[in-house]
Amino acid sequence: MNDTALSRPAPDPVLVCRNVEVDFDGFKAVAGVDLELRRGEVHFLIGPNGAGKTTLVDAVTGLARYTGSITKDGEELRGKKVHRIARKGVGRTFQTATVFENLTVAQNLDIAAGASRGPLTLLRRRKTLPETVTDTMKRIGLDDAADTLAGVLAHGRKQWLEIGMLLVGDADVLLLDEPIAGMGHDERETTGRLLHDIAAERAVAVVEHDMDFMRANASRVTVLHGGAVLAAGGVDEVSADPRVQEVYLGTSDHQETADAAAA
Amino acid sequence: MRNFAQSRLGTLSGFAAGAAVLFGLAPLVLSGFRLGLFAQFICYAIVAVGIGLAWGRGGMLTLGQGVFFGMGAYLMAMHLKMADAEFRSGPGAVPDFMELAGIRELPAYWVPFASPAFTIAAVLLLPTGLAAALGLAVFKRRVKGAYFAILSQALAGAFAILLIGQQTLGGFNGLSYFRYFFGFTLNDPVNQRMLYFITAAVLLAVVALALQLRRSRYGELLVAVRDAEARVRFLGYDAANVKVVAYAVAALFASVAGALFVPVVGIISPASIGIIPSIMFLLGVAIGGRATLLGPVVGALAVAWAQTTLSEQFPSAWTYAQGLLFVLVIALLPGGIASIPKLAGRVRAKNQARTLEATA
Amino acid sequence: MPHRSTPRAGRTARALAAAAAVAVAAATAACGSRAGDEATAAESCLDTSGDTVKVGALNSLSGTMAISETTVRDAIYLAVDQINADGGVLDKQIEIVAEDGASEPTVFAEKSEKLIREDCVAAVFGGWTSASRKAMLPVFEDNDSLLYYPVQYEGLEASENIFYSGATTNQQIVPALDYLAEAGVESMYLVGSDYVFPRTANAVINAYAEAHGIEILGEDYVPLGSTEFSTIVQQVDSAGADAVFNTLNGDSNVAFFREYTNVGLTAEDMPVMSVSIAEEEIGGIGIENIEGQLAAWNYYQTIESDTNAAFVEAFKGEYGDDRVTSDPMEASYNSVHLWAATVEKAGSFEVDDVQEAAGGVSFDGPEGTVVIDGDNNHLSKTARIGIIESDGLLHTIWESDGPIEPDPFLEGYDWAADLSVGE
Amino acid sequence: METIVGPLFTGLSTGSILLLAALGLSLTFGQMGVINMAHGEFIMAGTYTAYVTQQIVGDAGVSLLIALPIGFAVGGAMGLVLETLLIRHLYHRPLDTLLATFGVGLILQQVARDVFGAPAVNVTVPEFLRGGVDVLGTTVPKTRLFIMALAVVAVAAVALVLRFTSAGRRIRAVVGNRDLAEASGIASRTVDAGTFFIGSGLAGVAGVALTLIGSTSPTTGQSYLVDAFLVVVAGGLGRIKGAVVAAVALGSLQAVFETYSTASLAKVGVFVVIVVFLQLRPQGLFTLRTRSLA
Repeated sequence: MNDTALSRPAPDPVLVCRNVEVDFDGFKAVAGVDLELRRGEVHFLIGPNGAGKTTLVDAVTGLARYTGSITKDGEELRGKKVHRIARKGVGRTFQTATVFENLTVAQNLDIAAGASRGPLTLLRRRKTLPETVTDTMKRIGLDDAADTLAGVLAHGRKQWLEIGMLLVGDADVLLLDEPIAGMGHDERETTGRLLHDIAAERAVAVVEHDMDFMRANASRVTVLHGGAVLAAGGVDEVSADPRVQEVYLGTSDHQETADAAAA
Repeated sequence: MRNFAQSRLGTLSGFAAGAAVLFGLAPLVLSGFRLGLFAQFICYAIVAVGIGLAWGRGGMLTLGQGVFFGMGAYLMAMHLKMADAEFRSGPGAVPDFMELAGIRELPAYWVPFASPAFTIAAVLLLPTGLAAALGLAVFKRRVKGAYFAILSQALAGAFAILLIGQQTLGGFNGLSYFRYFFGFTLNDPVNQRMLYFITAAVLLAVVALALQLRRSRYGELLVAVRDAEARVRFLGYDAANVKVVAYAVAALFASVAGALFVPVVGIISPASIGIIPSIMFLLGVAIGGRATLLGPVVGALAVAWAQTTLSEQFPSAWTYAQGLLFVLVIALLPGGIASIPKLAGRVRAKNQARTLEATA
Repeated sequence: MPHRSTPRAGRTARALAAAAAVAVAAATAACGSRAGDEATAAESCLDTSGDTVKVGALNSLSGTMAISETTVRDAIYLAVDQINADGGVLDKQIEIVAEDGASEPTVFAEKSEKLIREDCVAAVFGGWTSASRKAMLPVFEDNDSLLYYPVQYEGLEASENIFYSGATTNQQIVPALDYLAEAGVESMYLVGSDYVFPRTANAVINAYAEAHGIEILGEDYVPLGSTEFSTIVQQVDSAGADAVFNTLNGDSNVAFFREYTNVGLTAEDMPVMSVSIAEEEIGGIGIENIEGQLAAWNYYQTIESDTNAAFVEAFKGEYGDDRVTSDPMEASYNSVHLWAATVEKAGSFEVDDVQEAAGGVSFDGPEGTVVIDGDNNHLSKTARIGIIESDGLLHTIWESDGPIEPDPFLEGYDWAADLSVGE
Repeated sequence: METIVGPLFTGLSTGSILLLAALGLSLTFGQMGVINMAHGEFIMAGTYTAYVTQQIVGDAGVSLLIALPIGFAVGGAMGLVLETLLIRHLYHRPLDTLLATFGVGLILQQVARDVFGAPAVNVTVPEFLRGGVDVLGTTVPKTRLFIMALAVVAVAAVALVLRFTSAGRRIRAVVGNRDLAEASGIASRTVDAGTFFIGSGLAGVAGVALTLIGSTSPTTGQSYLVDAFLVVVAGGLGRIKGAVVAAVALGSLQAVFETYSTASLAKVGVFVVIVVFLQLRPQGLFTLRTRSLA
């Protein structure tokens, strides 16, 4: 595993999407997308609103029905149920951080670590926290908050907790939907470091609007527009693409101004 | 305080106190009649514990618990009728109400209920199995929320109508006139007291079981499913299975309560299990605090008591009170009575903060 | 916090389970009589030392049955007031302890037990549905107390502890059938609510029809409270029977008769004989939908006699001119007077003495003289067929030759031999 | 039954009654995800509106025609009050709304009992709706034809309002995507109140119409409520089309079952069919497919 991760520039892709199409009553939200995610890479999916980014994530994780093919480690995922795909190591976060607000941080992570527990273990009480949980709490910087209810965590820390839940669940394909939405500057930097840290042995895809964050952290970028891939490649390569500048980067200034105004 | 309540010592002393009230105080202060009435209320409380689990912890609004309550009750009632008939006229005899309805042959599905062991197994397994099957069918297809609530309600309605049409189950009149309970005569005050003790012990056992479920990893998972089902599925769990377990356990509790209700009250009829009685089971749970362990118990007992006491003096006012309780508790106190201390604490904290500000 | 403080969870649960087991064992050890032992009925706590005596009135004041049962309650109060004004029973004033049956059999069982054991009443008046009576029966037998049940019912019951002051089948259903047969009816359609009274009544009707050469063209049941009669009325219409025998209950009657009139069926071409429609229900159905149809009871407000005139006057005086009197009300009014007469005859309020003295006790009621049959605790009653006229009241068009002896198990009718095993 | 006309007609007739009872429910349920258990009592309010109007006006025909709009206003006003005082404050707790409105229903029933008395009251059917019309050998009551026509009118009116008025467009926008609608400046609170007014008003109209065939008593609404819910569930959230198809389908199913077995078994049969049907289409007949966490 380490070998593949280190053998750059082109390790075998973990997750491969081929000609994926999602149809909402005649409206093609995703129209024939090809995508490859590799271990060791932080792969950004960008594009204007309605470009199909989240719908693509929905398709990969089994929520949206699609045609085409999505494979992980060579195994076809299409038609599998959401929880089966998750068990295969494909984890996702949501636009608004979704954690179990009435449970503590430790409980959140313990649940995330336990998808393969048998009924007898489930029906007993937790005696000690699994090691992966304590380790992950350190990794996401929440070791001081083990007994805090997730619902009272600050916005940014909820996002980290949600990422942490994927980590303890042993996901090796992480699909993160706007992980820095609403974060302050320092939190963004920490998140960036966290992404690279976890990408070392995993494939990470990030759906994001924030261009600065993308530039600072992307190993690879795919630009979606109108449900199709507009451009793909390295950050510089994509930024230089005139079509991308036209449809997306041009609008990103507005987006950022709006964000700043809201903050 | 919270820590004490959740420690082993706290749990044990809680149960000791509960047992002292149920086994010591209640039989001491209550007359035989009132004790029997209390046993009836305890049956409602047992149903409430299950609803607290499925609804309070699992978020499933079970508007059809009357179905499982009724199943447990009818299964037990069939055994009691068989036992009566056997005692009067020997094995294979037809229960009295069938004789009157002109039914001379014992229907085949009645036959196994001559066996006490079979009856108890049926009470424990049949409703639980039905709930599991129904839950699988419904939750796997992600029918939930309001859809589930309406379906469970329609189920209660359909079940009651179905029962009314069954002449071999007493039809609209239901089954009544039970003389013996596992060989003991039911009209003997000593045995009635024994029945009360059994009911109370079952309540304690059910509460202990619910407590274990709540504190287990499963209990945490159930809350997780309630609050963010999608998140749980995207973590690799089959959320439907998690819900099915809680739903089936709630059905089990309701069934056991129904089985006890029959010898305690002496009658079961479709009137006790239709749509309205099923919803009424929820009132006590909501008032007591749906997500807490003891809230549903206290709430169910309180509502039953209030109904008995108030309805005779002010029958029309009681209906208003029921309606108002639903509205006010749900709208203003969704956590039920159990949340009052917490709310009071918050108010106090706020006042303190205000005082601090003022002095600063 | 939960995850730290729970290491000994399993042990706690085991300890609790053990405790519960011990509790059950302890409770079971202290058991009373077993099957076959001599039954030990609870001692009555009736206290007759004061100058009042308590009786219970147990009727549904809430729920679906409140409509009917509150009228019965009014009649009970009227009778008690009259007796008290006349000096009471055995020189004691009657004091009513009122309870709400809430239209639920379990509540009837619970409240009757309360009346007997806590309030120590000498007798209880009330109940309406058979389900409520079945629920109360074991309570009255176990506590050896008395219930006076005022409503016509499906028969097949006779308890020492219950006095039935309404009609049994041979005083209502059978005379209604006799009347129809006399009128030349050769085919009938049966419509009823899905519960015990209609099913038992229809079993009787079927047996009667077979023996008397009447063809039954259909038999339909709707769930209680159902108001959808499109299919059934169509079937009735196309079956083309000579008459319809209606055992529907409550609001279903409203929907049924509206549909019946709307498809153009009338009392002239296909009369409906109803056994659960009394004076109070006619208003809600609408006189235009039911005028000319038939009903079978023992009492109508329009019966012409001095006793009835006095009864109706007293009732209207007490409860208002717009009120009507009906059969169940009259029967409950009678039952209070019968109880008082029996107590006077026995010279005692004790249940055993009252039971002993009951046979042959009579009362001149609004429907005529009724007499308690000591064998089955039912009354001999006069059967009457009434027709609904434009004043919204029932008027007698046929009545039996004097009171009919009660025969709850229809033992005196050959054609009914197969109906039930009886006792 | 010799002909097919009888059951077919009964199915349509029962269906149109179900539809009248369910139409308003479908609107409010679809728009706000709120189950209003007091909807049945709004129907009941409609029946008493018809009764009171007839007491005042006297002439059955005139009073029926007057009572229809008054019933709409009465039901609508009650809905508006309920929405403003209660439902609005339970916005994110749809299941709690169900229970709270059940409580409201209990209270309204008891109010009716205390005001009008427990026994059913009589609303006279106007002369021109009495009797039946002969259709292919089956007598079809005029009252049922009237109700069918009324159901068609009600559906058409709702469809027209939704499609061609600005208020209707706003309602559809909120049903489709509440957040987006709010973002584009639609005051969803006002729209909610408006929807509730219309939906409850339809319950009032249904109540007025149902006096023609059913009873007018405090428990009148209850008997229609569960069936109406099943129509909405089977039809799919917020789809008028779904409600129409589901109502007619359930009505016919009920009629066919009833023809070949008993009315009681028909009820049970309909329930079983719905559970099986939801296995195939968990979101009902017609759904808006949108991106959402199912």
